[in-house]
Amino acid sequence: MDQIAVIFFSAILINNFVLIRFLGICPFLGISQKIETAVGMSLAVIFVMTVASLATWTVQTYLLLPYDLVYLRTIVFILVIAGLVQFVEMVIQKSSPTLYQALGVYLPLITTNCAVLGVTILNLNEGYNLIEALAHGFAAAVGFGLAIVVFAGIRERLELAEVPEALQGFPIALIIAGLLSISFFGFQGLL
Amino acid sequence: MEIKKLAVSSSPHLHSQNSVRRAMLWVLAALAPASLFAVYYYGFYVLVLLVAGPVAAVASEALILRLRRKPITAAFDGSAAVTGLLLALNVPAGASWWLVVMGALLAIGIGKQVFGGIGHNPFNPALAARAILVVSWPERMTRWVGPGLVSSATPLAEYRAGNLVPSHFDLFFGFRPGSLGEMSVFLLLVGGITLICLEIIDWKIPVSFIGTVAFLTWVLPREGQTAFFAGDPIFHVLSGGLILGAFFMATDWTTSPITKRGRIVMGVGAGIITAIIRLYGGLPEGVTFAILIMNACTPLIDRYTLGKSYGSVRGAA
Amino acid sequence: MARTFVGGVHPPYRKDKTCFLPIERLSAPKTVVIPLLQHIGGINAPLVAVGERVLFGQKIGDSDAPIACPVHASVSGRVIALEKRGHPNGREVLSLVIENDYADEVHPSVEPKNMDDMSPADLLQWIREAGMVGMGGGGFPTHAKLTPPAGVTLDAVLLNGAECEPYLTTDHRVMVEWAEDVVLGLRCLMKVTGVKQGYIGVEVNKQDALAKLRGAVAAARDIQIVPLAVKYPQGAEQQLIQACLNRRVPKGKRPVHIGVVVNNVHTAQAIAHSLHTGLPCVERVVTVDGAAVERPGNVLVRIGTSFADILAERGLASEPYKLLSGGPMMGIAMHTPAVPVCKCTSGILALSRAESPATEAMTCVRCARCIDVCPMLIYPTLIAQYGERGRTEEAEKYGALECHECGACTYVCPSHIPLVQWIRLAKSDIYARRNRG
Amino acid sequence: MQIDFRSVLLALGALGALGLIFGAGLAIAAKKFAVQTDPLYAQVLGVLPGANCGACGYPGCAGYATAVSKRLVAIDKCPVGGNDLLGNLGRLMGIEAKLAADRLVATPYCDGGCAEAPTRFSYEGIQDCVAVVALSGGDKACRYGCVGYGTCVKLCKFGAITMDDNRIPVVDADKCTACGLCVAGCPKDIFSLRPAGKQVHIRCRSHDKGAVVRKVCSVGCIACGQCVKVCPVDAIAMRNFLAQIDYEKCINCGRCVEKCPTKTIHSGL
Amino acid sequence: MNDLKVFWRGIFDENPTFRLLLGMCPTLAVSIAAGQGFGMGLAATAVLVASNILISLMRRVIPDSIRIPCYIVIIATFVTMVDLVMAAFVPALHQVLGIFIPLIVVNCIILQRAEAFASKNGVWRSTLDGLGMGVGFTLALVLVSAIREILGSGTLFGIEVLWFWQSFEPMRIMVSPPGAFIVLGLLIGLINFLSMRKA
Repeated sequence: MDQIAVIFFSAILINNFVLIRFLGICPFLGISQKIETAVGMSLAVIFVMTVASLATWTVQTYLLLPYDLVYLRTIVFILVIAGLVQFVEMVIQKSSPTLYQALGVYLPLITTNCAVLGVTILNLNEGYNLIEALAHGFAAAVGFGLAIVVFAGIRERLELAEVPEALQGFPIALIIAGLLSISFFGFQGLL
Repeated sequence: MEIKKLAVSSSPHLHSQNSVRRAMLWVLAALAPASLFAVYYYGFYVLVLLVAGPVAAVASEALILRLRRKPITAAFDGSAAVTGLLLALNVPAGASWWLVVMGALLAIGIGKQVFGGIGHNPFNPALAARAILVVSWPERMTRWVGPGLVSSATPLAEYRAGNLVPSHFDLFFGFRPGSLGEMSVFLLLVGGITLICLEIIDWKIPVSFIGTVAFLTWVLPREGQTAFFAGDPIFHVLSGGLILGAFFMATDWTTSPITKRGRIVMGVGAGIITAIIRLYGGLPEGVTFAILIMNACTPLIDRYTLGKSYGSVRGAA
Repeated sequence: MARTFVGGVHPPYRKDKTCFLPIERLSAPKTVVIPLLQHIGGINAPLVAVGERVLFGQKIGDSDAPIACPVHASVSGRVIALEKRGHPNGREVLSLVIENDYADEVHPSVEPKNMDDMSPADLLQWIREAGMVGMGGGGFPTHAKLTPPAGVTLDAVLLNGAECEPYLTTDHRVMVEWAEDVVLGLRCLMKVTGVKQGYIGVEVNKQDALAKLRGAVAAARDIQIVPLAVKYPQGAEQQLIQACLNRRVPKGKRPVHIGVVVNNVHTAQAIAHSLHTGLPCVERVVTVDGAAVERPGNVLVRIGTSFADILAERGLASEPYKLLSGGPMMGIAMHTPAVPVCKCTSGILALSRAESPATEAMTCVRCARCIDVCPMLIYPTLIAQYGERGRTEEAEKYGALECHECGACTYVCPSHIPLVQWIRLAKSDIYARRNRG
Repeated sequence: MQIDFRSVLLALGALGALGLIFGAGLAIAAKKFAVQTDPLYAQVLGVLPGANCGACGYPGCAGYATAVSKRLVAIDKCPVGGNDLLGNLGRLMGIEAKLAADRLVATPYCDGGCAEAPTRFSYEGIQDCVAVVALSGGDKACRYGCVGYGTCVKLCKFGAITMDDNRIPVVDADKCTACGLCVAGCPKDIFSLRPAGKQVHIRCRSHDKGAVVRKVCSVGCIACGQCVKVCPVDAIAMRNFLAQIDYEKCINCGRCVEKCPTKTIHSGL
Repeated sequence: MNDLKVFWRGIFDENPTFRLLLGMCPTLAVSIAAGQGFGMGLAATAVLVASNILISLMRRVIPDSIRIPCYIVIIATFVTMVDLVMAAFVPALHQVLGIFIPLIVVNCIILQRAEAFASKNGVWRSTLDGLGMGVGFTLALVLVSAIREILGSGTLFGIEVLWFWQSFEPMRIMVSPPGAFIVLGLLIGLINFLSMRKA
């Protein structure tokens, strides 16, 4: 139980996927203009990452390891994730058109969201068991969600600011991310 | 007497004496006693630091405004000077002057002007710069010295190590090592309460911040211990940068919530993070990071703590 | 313990120059300009033609609109023009210009009334015919305030004697000098509405007025004198109701919707005066003040007397920088003194530059003082910032439409942002959008 | 080199199996969760200019594209795209598009700037025409004239309007798309759309009598009627103390421009 | 557009990092030292060129509706090859780059080039495009990591470069995550500023 808690808080606060590990930067920068869309994206990512952790762990344990196919890991995982995302996309498009419209082109981008592939590879590198892998996948996504929602709040506020023209858009977003990343340094050494 | 041409403007036609400049000058004045105490306690060298901070901050603000082709008068509205002084108050007495100058440049540059200047920065510039300095030159930012610039450890570090800590009396009046501005709790309180009375800062943030830290450090066991309700809240309130942070930095207009309830949330949130870092974190002190994280959350807090307007009562439909 | 509301500011009073001076009656001017619109609501149609002679107290304009009330000649004489003239609301309004023949020949309809002989319905009709409007500045027709919408029972009549605007002492002097009339007017309003409990709210900086009113009420139980804390905008309807009755008026509603009638003390006094003399609303007390005025004071003038005439009478000490109709917080800046005193003109302020300095707006620093002081508990700076960027949905979300433009936010703003003006623009944008879609 | 066929086959088999499973799953899901999208919408949106100016009366190009693709609205509501767009939309929707005869440009019908038209009070506050007009109708002594606070500049999404040193708007005819935002947004109603080919125009909106105009503006129309007399094609008429040109008749001869004593009539874009 | 332009474009006008703002994750993550940045850049370039060639070759074979999964499989294959090659020949570099080698699969640059260029152009031009983009990405990475390495460690490619400034104390934030964000943000801002001035 302790081990799970450590994995959980570590993935959210100490080794935050976006702010410390640099995973999932594209959607982090791309889909953080509005708080609502950031929340929607976070939920989608939480779902995909948890399910992806489950699926890839299963594939790894019951397919790749027994048949000595670990070198196919990258290809297999990306396939699994792509299929999964496609599935989620179709479900959302059917069940919540507004959410689908808000997430727009970024849903397919979850496929190429390195946070998803990253978490599945990290799960294996760390040698997590199924429960730990699930906890890690979920917590990493929550960390991603936390960062992107807080970040979206700041960016929404900056709509009213007079950011110098050359820094508008990506540059200022990166600088905010840097300062956000520094704020999370306070948690270093926790646990 | 003939009326030639009248001025026309929208109501109201009266204006209070409030201005950003006046408020900033008051903040500087409120920080003055604690700053002078640092000079008295550590010696003349720290005066160099305390002057270098504001001067470097104002100079870099003027420079950047010049580069942005904006009127440089904005550099002299006092906000840059406050940032510079707060930064200087957040370094140890043994810090090099270039550390303070570098910090002031970072504070104004990356902390403030990249966002468009006063009113737009999401993070407290002085704290953002301090955090950068702490991460960049950790040993310089934590090399604490006592009077006469003799090395020593801060009470919080001693406390962590389980060593003897100064008495509450010494902590209250400031006879202990620490950052320049955090020592004399008494003088900081005098300044902070003055600002509250002048309605320049709101009591809600400092009270909820300090209250939360006191409560949690009393209730929660420190790392390695198990007993609840056994902490020393008075020690935690009086040591470290809590008073300085709670009164002078968490209350920063631009980076704290604008709603009344939001300010309580901000104070409580910062208190929780501070207490957790102090009790269980890798760093002895967490005020800086706690405030920065709450700064980041401020837009969200504002959004979700919007109060009901006067007319939002039943029967409004 | 003085009662009050949430929020508010403490601007300097600046009432000391006029609050101890007795009301002086000014002689009627050579010409009076009677705007056909002196209230909130539909504009009146003229009842007399150019060239016609009119008598003192004669009804010269009326309208069929449900919210409207007639205007009367405040002198006897000849109508010399019917044209658009400057109005203390800042716009130009169709007005009747009457040349005074100094006969003050009273119109035959003018005859004293006895309240006890009249039914509530007759009284209500008579209040309308006498052209009574909110004389505190709002100008809402009094009779319309006294008629509750279906399903609402009126249960309180409030007289507003807060007079929280700096400089103005009109209501203060009215209460001190005519306390009995104020109480009689209140009783009349209570009879019309069938309400058993009346209140008079007065800020505690007017102790003499409080004492006089208490004397006038004596031991009667049906009228309660409520001392109010000295805070701006204590005299705003919603804030007065909150302070006196601890009730709130819902968004988009008027006090009458929650069973409350609020009237200015001067209106009550005018009603009582009208009962005594039979004259409709043809004169009122106006505070004349400001550093540019040589002899400040409260003057009783005929409706339609121009600001220029009054300023000439009181003398100008220096060239005024601003000329206001009303108080400095909500008053309107005039670009010419050629505007007449209306029924709702409570003050004429000729301010020097030092009294009302121009300020330069800077960036919002999010200090949130505007939010802290807003008596309507809305978000002035956010409304202003979103409004400025044309984002009317957000401006509306943060309460733009609830703002009644008291000016407290602009008064405290350390960045000198003209918040009220931005909110006003945002409001007109919101209404324009609604009308489009 | 020995090739381990077993592992190659395994790899191929594993990938193939996965591919089959996912393929089948997705195919089923695609059927189950199919959503109809209108391909016409995307095509229409593709040809719209994407300025999102709202001149069509819809919130942005996407809104108009939705309406057009559902045939809820005529295809000529977008003034920005001009004739090219009309042609494109007409082709997409199968409608014969009626092309506008001449391009329109927005023109400010007032030339009374700081130098020509005095003010009647000194204004303090938000630098915006709507704001100043809300106060006593604006600070210009001429109540019809441009107040010069540049709201039109802010309104124009195409950067076609600038204020000159005399605080009178100047329209860059090349950038103007005749979207009409300035026409609708000017609180003094200074702007009108004018056929770009018709160069002569009378830059005044004042219906005041000549004597009044003289007092408040040196370039206002004083209704002297000389232009009416000099016009060879009777294109100019005096309506309520203001000369007005009928662009259907005007032949750009410029005689009225020479004759106008107050230089109110301009020639050029 | 001539062939040379196809190549140069990726380096300047359409630099993937500074102009197209793609591939941010590896740029931020591995730019701690110039050597690492260079290694990462080369690895990505190899995958980019190889996948561009193959996709361009197969562009008429791949059905349109499932092209993205196909591209991903092709890219993943090359990434796996690069991963294994690096593990065998440069194990130290492979170690420090860690999971960012397999993550080249999801590097937006590669997929974006496949989708936007290789699937529509011939083999030769696709090779040039991949090469140009790869070099552009490598140069950007080296630039960012050089700045971070010099300021954060006082070295460049592991060599002491600030020998003339004895009292220099490395600014350690530069080699930590926040430094990566801030340096890249300021750098893109600077490039925006310069190109705005030029325009």
